[in-house]
Amino acid sequence: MALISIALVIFLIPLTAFAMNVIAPKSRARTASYISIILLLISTILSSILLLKIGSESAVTRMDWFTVGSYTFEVGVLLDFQGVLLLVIVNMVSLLVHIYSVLYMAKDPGYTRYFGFLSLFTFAMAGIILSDNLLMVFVFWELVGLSSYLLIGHWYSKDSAAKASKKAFIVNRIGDTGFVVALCIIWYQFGTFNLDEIQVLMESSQLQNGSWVSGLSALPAVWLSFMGIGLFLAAVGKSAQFPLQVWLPDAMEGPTPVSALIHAATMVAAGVFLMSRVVVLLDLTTLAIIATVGSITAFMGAVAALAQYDIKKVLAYSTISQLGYMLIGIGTGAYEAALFHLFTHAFFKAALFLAVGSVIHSLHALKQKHNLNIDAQDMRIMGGLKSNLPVTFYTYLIAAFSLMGLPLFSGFLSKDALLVASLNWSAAVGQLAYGVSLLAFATVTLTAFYMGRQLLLVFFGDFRSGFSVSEIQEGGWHFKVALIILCTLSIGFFWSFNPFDYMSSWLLNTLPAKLNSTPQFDLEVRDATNHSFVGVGSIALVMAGVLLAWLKFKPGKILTFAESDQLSFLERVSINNWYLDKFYERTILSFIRWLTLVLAQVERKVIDRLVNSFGWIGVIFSFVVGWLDKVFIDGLINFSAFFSSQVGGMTKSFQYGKVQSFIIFALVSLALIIFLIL
Amino acid sequence: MTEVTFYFFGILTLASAIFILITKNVLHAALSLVVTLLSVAALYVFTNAEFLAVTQIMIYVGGIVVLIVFGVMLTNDVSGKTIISGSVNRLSGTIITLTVLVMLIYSGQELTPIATKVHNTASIENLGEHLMTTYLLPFEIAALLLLIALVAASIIAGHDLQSKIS
Amino acid sequence: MSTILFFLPLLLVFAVLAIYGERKISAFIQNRYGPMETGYYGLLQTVADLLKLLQKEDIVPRVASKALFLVAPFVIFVAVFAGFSVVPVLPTWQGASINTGVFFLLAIVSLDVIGIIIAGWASNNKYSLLGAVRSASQIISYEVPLTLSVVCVLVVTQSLDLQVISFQQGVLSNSYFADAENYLFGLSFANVNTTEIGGVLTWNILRAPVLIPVWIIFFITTLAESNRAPFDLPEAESELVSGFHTEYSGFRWAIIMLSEYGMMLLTSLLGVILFFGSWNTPFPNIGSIKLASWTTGEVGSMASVFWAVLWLLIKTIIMVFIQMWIRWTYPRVRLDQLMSLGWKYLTPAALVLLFFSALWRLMMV
Amino acid sequence: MIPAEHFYYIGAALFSIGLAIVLTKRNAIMILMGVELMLNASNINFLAYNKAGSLDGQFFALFVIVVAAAEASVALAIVLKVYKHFKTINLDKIADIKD
Repeated sequence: MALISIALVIFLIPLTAFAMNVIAPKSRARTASYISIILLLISTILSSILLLKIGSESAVTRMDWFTVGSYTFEVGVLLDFQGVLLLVIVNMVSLLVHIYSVLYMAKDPGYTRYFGFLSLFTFAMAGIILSDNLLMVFVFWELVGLSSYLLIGHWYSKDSAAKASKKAFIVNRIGDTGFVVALCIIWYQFGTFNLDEIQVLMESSQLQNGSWVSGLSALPAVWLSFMGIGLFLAAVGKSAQFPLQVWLPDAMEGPTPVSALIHAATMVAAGVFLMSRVVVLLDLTTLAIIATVGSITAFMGAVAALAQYDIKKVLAYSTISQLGYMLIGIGTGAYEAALFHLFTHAFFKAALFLAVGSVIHSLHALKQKHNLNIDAQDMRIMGGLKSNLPVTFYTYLIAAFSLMGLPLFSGFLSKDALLVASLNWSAAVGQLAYGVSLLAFATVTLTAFYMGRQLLLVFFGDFRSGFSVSEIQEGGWHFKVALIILCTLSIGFFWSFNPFDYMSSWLLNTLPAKLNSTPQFDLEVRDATNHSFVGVGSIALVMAGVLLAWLKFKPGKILTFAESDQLSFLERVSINNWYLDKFYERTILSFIRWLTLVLAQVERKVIDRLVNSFGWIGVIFSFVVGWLDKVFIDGLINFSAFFSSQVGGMTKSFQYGKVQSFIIFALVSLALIIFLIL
Repeated sequence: MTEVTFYFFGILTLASAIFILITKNVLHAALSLVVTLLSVAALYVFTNAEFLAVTQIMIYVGGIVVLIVFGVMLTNDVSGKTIISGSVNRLSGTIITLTVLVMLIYSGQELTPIATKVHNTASIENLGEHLMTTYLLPFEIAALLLLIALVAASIIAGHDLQSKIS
Repeated sequence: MSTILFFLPLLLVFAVLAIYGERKISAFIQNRYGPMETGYYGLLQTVADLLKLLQKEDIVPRVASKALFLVAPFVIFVAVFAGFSVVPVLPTWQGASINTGVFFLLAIVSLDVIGIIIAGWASNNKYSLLGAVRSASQIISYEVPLTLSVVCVLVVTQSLDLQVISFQQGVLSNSYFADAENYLFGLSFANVNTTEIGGVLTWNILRAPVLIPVWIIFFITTLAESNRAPFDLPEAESELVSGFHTEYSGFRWAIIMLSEYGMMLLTSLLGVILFFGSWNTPFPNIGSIKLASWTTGEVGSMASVFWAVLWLLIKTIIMVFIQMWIRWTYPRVRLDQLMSLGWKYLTPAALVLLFFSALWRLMMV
Repeated sequence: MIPAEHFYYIGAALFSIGLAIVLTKRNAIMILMGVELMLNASNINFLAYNKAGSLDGQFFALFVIVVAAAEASVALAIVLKVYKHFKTINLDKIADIKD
């Protein structure tokens, strides 16, 4: 009982913070934000306590929500290790982002709105994590989408921000249709949305003769795949996977702390988290699809990150790529490795984003000071910032090493686990499946290259904007606190006592080993076959990537940046994100536009004319009717009025108010009726 | 003995009712009504409805008849002359009444006779329990009706508020 | 039914003695002697008056409605006397044993309005008619709090049978109800069992002390019901000569007086039965001193008959004495005061007390 | 035991007498008395034909009495009002005055 009340307090604290920020007057904005920080600190501490208490147990508390017909829907709280851990991370990153934002957003006119929406987002995220049934998950899933939309469009007067928020919202909706379809299938097949009941029912269900038999009903086995793909589609939307990853780079229009919190650490991870929740429902086909899509996304994201000049876009594509990794883990049956990567990634990517935010903040200050016309996010004007932004530099360095997957850092452990899993899976499934591993390994090199490139471009060499580097100043303690805490948690020692061996990680050892109840799936993914090979190999690949970056962008080398029309083909593919936007523009959007034009024509030419002619007919008809009305019907009514007044005049004589006469008439009539019936 | 008592009260009921019909003095009619109602209460006792008999005495005789007598007194000049109520519709009234009586008696013969009438004695507990369970809704509605009647009667018969205001 | 043999002579004797008592009490309250000449200490004064009344001419006013005028006193008397038919006298001797006893009594009591109205109307006299109308409106108004206060008792006793109510209030409750339990003040949680102690502790006013204010309401309303001062507006001498019986004389007037005193006796009896332990002894059993058992006697024995009648009559006469005492102490109320007291104070108070009685009943079980 | 039919005949006769009073009397209060008689007649039948083992008839009669009380009070109030207004409660005269 104590656990559930703690969980509810954690759940409600962000909502309180949201309400408080919304109603806070402008003059008390800063106080309100500090109070939300304190509230989030409390909820971070409480969720850490919860994490220590829950251990590897899990607890469910639920009550009836509403009843439709004979179906009762329930609300409940599911507390288990992975959820509570994510809760800690969400709260902690949210707390640090709050602290960071106090400085970052200090001069923003939408200060209270911003903090309110941050809290709303935290609340929605806690809802997804704590919900014990898919319907509630769906509700909070949409709430997360909403708060993401609101935060991306924080500067809604900026056209690009408004467009980006719309794009994110619409693309997410495409994924959510899959969620709804999956929910329908689940309800039909299991009659419940409760996760633990679904797991039990799924374990007892079987695939026989091409049909999927559960306790409640039987469906053709293909519906199982449909359901899995539907759920996966939801994750594709939210976690920005191929082919719906196009919204995430645009979402960088939001404030940088938002990018750190939502589009790097938590919200995009919700898709992966959902996959880990429903992993029992995924069959072999779905898993293969997930692994393939994950690897493709990982590769595409890495390639897209290679040639970007926008400092945040690099990280955005990197996020897409890393999320692809996580889904490889899901697809290859290593859901715990995926979760592991989710957790480590949350810290180092948040650290990276916040470090980059610090850089942008400093350059922005410079820009305003000298009233310059430069883009504060363009890496081409940066360089040599390491001496003036020391804290930012070192935290960035640690986080970047972690992202690259260098030993001693958290990224190495989780990426190692994923690579081992993918290689094992490929070996188990067969030839074509090696493509997944191949893409995953290739991505390692690419990751090292683009991170090395960004590191060298931003922090090393000379400052390329024509001003003295010494004018750049680092932000206040808010930035430093957030950065230091986040990068400290990116060090491998926190995640495993042996920073070279993911097998000794406390996290992997606490998570239940095997959740897959899919029939025919008995791959043991956590064995350490190929481990040493993969570890050494990936280090080598990272080194190769870093070396390439060093050769190309080493300090002191004169860098020339080609104009966009002089870029090589590969660079153009990368900088335009594989021309996906253009592709969609040309195919889907142009088709839809064509369709709208056609429909508009149909509307104008056919339907409008039809309506108009109906109108004409109506007018003519009404004239005729009006004439008839005047002559015949009015005449009839007048006549009947005349007639009844005559009759009334006749009958008035014996209706002069004697009650008893009425009774006599009534009785006589009654008697007559009775006699007639008899 | 029971039969004799029953027929005595039956005849008393009808006789006093007929007296109401034929008398011209309204007050005599009201007092005859008392006799009718009391003997009807006695008839109730023969159906084992003891509680209802007492209720009949209390509400009809102690309440309604007193009200009626009040009505008689308040709607006549108390000037000594007896209050006479004439009759109208004598012929048509008689015909219709006789028709209804014949119809009633005729349809009474169509009734299936109830073979044995073994009443469980309706104890007060039994009645009260049913009133609070099975018949709760009519009970509440009756309570509401009484309240409405109380308010309505006092408003209709009470002081003319408008003339008081003006 | 056989209690008529007890009550008819009792009523006659009581009327004679009560009229004498009333005169004496009024005299003492007004610091004078009262009747002193006829018989020792004026004892035979009322008997002499009665003899005089019986010899008087039975006058019927010429413009009166003769039949009604003649029959009205008997209607009043029959209505009052019928009320005695359900009153228990002894543990083994009860009037009509109907299980709606109290209800029947209240219904019957309300009947005497009819007689009063007939009397007032038939006299064809303004004073009589005004008295009758006043009497009727008064009785109808006060019937509401009267019934409610009786219902308070019924909530506590859970029975409408007067004999059952009588048995509950004494040491004999165990002999009538197998598992009857009486607790001090009805507080079962305090667990002071008074079933074997009996006496005054098991009377209804102490079985459930909430009935003490209920009894006050009951007493006021019975005063009004029997047209006693300070509610004697129907026969207010200073205004209406003698109210509805102005025109009566001789024997019929005597019958009306008899009915009035009968009504006093009946309401006092009812009050005693409902609140003050009926025919039960006031003495409790204290340890081995079995005062209650001694003053009750074995059921069926002559001692039992003696004690029961004794206690019942003593208590009733005390109540009648209080009624007379109040009559000669308090001034008459005005009609509007009478109505506002009945409708605005006693009725709501009785309703509130009904609620509290129900609560108390919950504590008793 | 008295057969239920006898109750029925008494009730029928009482009902007819009540009806006759309602139909023929001039005085509004007399008509009210007739209505009461008719209600009583129906009550007799409710009680006489009460099904064995059930209390439906008794309760029906009880509610009829309650409704009759309400009806009588309101009706008398109306009669008083009518009297105040027309100075008579003779229905024929009222009908005549109205015209």
